[in-house]
Amino acid sequence: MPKTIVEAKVIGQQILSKDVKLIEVFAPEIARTAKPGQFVNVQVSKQAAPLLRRPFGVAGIDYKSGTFKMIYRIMGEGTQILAELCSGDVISIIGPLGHGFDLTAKHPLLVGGGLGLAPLLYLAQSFLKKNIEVLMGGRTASELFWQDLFNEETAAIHMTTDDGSLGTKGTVNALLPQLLETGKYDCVYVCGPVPMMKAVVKVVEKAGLPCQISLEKYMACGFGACLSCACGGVGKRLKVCTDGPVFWSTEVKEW
Amino acid sequence: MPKTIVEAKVIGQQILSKDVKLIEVFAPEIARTAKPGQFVNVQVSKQAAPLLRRPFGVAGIDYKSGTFKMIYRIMGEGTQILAELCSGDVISIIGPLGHGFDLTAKHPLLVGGGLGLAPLLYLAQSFLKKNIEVLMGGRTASELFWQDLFNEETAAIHMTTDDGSLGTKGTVNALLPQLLETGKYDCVYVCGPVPMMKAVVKVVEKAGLPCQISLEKYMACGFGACLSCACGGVGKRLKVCTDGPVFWSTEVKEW
Amino acid sequence: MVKPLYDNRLAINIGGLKMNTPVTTASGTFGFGLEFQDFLDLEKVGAVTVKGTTLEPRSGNKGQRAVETPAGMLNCVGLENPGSDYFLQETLPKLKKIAVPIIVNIAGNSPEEYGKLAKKLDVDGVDAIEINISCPNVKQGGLAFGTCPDSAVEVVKAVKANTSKFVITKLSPNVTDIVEIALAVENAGSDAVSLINTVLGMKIDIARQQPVLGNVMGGLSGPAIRPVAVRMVYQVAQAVHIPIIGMGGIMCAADAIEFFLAGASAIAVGTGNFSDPRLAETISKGILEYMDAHGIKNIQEIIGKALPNR
Amino acid sequence: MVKPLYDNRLAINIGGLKMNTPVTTASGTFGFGLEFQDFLDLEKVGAVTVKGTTLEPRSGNKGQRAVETPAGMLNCVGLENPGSDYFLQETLPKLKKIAVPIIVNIAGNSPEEYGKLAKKLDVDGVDAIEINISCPNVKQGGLAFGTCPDSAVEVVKAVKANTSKFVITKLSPNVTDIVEIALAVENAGSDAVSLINTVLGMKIDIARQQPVLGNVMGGLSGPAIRPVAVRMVYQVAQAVHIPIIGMGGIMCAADAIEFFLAGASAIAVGTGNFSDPRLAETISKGILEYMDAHGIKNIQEIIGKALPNR
Ligand SMILES: Cc1cc2nc3c(=O)[nH]c(=O)nc-3n(C[C@H](O)[C@H](O)[C@H](O)COP(=O)(O)OP(=O)(O)OC[C@H]3O[C@@H](n4cnc5c(N)ncnc54)[C@H](O)[C@@H]3O)c2cc1C
Ligand SMILES: Cc1cc2nc3c(=O)[nH]c(=O)nc-3n(C[C@H](O)[C@H](O)[C@H](O)COP(=O)(O)OP(=O)(O)OC[C@H]3O[C@@H](n4cnc5c(N)ncnc54)[C@H](O)[C@@H]3O)c2cc1C
Ligand SMILES: Cc1cc2nc3c(=O)[nH]c(=O)nc-3n(C[C@H](O)[C@H](O)[C@H](O)COP(=O)(O)O)c2cc1C
Ligand SMILES: Cc1cc2nc3c(=O)[nH]c(=O)nc-3n(C[C@H](O)[C@H](O)[C@H](O)COP(=O)(O)O)c2cc1C
Ligand code: FES
Ligand code: FES
Repeated sequence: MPKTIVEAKVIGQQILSKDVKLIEVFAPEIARTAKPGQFVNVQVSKQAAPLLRRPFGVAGIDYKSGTFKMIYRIMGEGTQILAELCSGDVISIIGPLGHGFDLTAKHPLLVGGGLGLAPLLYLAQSFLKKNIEVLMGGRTASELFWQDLFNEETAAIHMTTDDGSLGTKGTVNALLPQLLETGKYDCVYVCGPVPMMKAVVKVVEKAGLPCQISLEKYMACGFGACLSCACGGVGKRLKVCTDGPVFWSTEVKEW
Repeated sequence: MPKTIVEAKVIGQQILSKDVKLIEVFAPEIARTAKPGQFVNVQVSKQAAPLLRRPFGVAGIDYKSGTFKMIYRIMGEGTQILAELCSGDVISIIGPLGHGFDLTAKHPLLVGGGLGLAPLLYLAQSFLKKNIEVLMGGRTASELFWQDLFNEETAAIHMTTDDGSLGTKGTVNALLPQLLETGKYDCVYVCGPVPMMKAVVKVVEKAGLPCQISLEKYMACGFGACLSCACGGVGKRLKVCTDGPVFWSTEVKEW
Repeated sequence: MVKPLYDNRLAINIGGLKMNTPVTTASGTFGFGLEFQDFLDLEKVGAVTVKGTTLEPRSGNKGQRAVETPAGMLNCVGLENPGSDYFLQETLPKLKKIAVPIIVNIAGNSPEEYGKLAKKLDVDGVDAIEINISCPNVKQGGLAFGTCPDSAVEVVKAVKANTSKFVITKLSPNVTDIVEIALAVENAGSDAVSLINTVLGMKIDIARQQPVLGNVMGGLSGPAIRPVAVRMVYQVAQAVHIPIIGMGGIMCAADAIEFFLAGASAIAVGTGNFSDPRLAETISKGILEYMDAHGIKNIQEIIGKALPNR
Repeated sequence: MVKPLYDNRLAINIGGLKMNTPVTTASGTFGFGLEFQDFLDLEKVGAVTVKGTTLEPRSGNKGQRAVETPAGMLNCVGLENPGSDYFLQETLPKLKKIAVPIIVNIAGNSPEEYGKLAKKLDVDGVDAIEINISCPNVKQGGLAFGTCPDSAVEVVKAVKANTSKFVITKLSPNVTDIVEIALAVENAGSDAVSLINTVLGMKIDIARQQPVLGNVMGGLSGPAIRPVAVRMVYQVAQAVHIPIIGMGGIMCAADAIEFFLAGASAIAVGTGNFSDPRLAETISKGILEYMDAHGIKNIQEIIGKALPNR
């Protein structure tokens, strides 16, 4: 699974919400090798500024057509440029990068919030629909446009919103303990804001289930060269970009 | 004729030669006030790089539709970005800038080379067709694609090429003395590479005719604030961007 | 006389120099201000700092004087200016009509010359003197005064002895320890410091295989140097007690706010004026929006807020 | 053993250190080289300079370690590295298999520590030592050694006394006079100098109103600093007689050529590796194209060609 640099052609873009878009690109070298949880590093400009690539999780692949998807929020300059790309435009992408999720679970529960749901979408694709469930949290109903995307891939969708406008009121932890009590699941995968992940890990570990987390750190290179993403692991230093971004919750000490 | 900053919409682009394009933009504030010889300063990017605007002469206006034209050679990063713009794109333009040509001549001869022919094209538009002639020089026939553009505006086109592939063999000065000898012209306007302009001015001044030149200096601002374009005039310092770019040949000392 | 603008939330008074907004313009990038009248209302600028002025007229450097670099530009204008007599007779009368503080940036070849110039400019219509001891583009004086605390002190003392105006000393970033110089000029009586001037740089034309600029080296300005400027303001703010005017690569309100948080009481827009001649005014508006969003009642509240122990 | 590549027109020998191409990689931006094997043929790089190595393992700085700036980036990695024992036991054996010179970048807290480290690394497989006296991201030592000629000299002497290898001293741009430091380390016996290390800078998060980087300040690298780097190479080349390895913002062959013309005998690709991990190889090819276009038979012909009186 060597990393490659490809000139990828934009197939199209889709608006998912006010500030979230889905982009599909043609890059067979990446689409045919990327595992769920891996990411790519996208060059948004050939000019000197913005200088660095922008990392995005792989949100789904189409093996046959050689395309893959990313789902991104417009945050700043780089994602703004990305949002303006049209079908036919060509961008340089490095991938696949990092290590993906463990795929041996039989009855996984996926827990996500915000753009953390992007890599989980591809993860969902990789399990049998009837075996997989997702728990998603957001501040308000409009943030959970994700249900349409997950509908096709999962047996059940559980939702929470901070304001109670959709699903259970509260954070994902308002629902998680009772879901875990059912004893249905053999592994929990979580991706989202750090406070959310920390809270989820606590509950899952207490319930005695294995838990995988996907970390996000500011990355200058994405392939292990710069150490901007390093963090403390158990007994050794880890690089989020090459040792992760997916880790077992017990592997990372400082995040 | 105050300078303005406008968000101009690109109407369209046209390929004139391998590396020369014509761009037409909608900017009534500029199209309706710009005089021949004036220029505009175009922002090619909203990013931090390229940082500075790029100056281009006004190559023609359409008063009614509120549009104007620029003709540019793809030289580097900035003009490359310009060349990739599509109809409908919006760019920020400052203009009109500088002082234009004197328009009181009755029988003008326009002498130009390279992109120096761009402002002369608008100048030609401003005289009666039957009274105006142009002398253009290039290295080889393919550089004189300009004849199609000038055909509509001038009574006669005289051409020279270094390699003799079109018109008289040699520089414009191979033809200029005999043209001047006819005694037809009352003013010469020259715009092109500095060595060409210097050679032409010498001949014209010797023939006792008034001569206007259009200078190009590296410009950081284009409106008189930075002094990067300053040069020595007779008895005073001049700024090419505000005192020029058009000068009488006798006004400038060091260029 | 300055009439209040911007609903007073941006009004500042730095050691007696009163401005409607802390957004000023950097010397050499705003001409004499008058060049910008087509684009903005000069009275909406905190203060206009004019192009570096010398005792006698100077014609500056020959050859190419500016060139773009990644997110920046180099210039070697070399203090071209019509001289102090012309300034006093021709330019100042026009500037007086604008109700905005005028800061005159001065440069000289010796402390005595700085003193002489300061005395000449100690006239009505000039609100402050900015001592340029950091111009990288002139052979004599210039940068040399700004890289050595002792000579910086001499210049400041010569100016202070000859003027009744508010005195700002403009510091060079081309030094090992900018804090040392800042403390020296504070001790010498400078009423404020401004930083940073341009960073010495150069570009080579690989076709001609020669330096691009007529003067070989030039001063780097623009967004490229902003991180250096913010760092230096942050360092100097922890050491001196006089106000700081921060500058270097400010292109929008967010950039300006970085400088306030780092400890600047006012800021100056430089190279950004070339990309957008309305920028100084736009930035004041943007700062107000930020203040609204963050519930800040007066700009003072955020000055130095990112400094340790605040 | 290095087998010739690139038809020998790029081959250089700087004081005994032989390379197939003058295009090397900058310490801290190329990992240990092995991270790049998916992207390029390491043997097509002139030399691999590995991440700064210290006697003991270091875990570096906490918090955010990098952030983009206009045409540049700031980093405060803080010399995280697994230490010299790990390097010698685990990394070096792998590097030995690649037929390319290995330069080990070293850092320490005292001249003695630098000496000790040099002695430890005086082993087969290490081709040169690059002394990092210019790291802005560590509290002790680091930058301090590089801003004062006397302490720089002490470090160089300690290293030279303990190694048989080619010694390169890496200079900091955060000084008033880089020529003074370059001359000092040349006199102390350094076989070459490399410049520039990063420029000290910082960025403030205006939402949190706090510095972005965990270590507050960081080192600015990338195209933004290229004009400063070219200027310093040009200045140092006029003063020293030892070879110069130039670096700072090199993103393409044209950028590299600026450094050769300014007097560098070799160059290093740094931050550019992050944008394009194949860059070092691409640049060698681009230099050959430039040589073809300009009728240059050997890279030596253009080294220092833009310097005065050449
Ligand atoms: C492994 C990984 C996977 C990611 N996957 C996704 C995804 O699938 N969808 C999505 O929307 N976002 C994802 N992100 C975050 C995404 O990379 C940033 O939102 C994006 O880089 C912002 O770029 P910008 O230029 O628009 O914003 P900027 O103006 O550059 O920054 C806005 C914010 O984004 C953060 N950011 C900027 N650049 C990076 C970077 N290189 N690495 C990490 N954070 C950065 C900044 O710290 C800042 O808080 C991922 C990040 C990582 C590290
Ligand atoms: C008053 C004026 C009118 C001009 N009119 C025209 C025109 O009608 N058509 C046309 O094709 N070109 C014209 N030019 C030249 C044009 O501005 C440059 O070719 C253009 O800026 C190059 O930009 P770039 O980013 O593509 O190239 P870069 O890579 O930036 O530079 C390529 C070359 O262009 C020169 N150049 C770059 N920027 C400027 C600048 N701001 N001012 C002057 N020269 C610069 C550089 O010195 C260099 O030699 C004019 C220049 C001036 C000063
Ligand atoms: C073209 C130009 C001319 C300048 N002239 C002067 C000057 O005369 N006196 C001075 O003190 N600074 C001068 N400067 C420096 C600026 O005032 C400012 O300190 C510097 O450019 C950094 O700010 P910026 O990055 O916003 O441009 C000049 C800068 C530029 C770009
Ligand atoms: C992430 C990062 C880590 C670095 N680590 C080191 C280091 O360990 N030792 C060192 O001497 N220089 C280090 N540097 C400096 C580079 O080697 C180089 O001198 C500098 O980045 C300028 O080159 P560039 O602009 O091409 O990156 C580091 C630079 C970066 C960006
Ligand atoms: S992002 Fe560079 S090592 Fe991880
Ligand atoms: S380009 Fe700035 S003064 Fe002429």
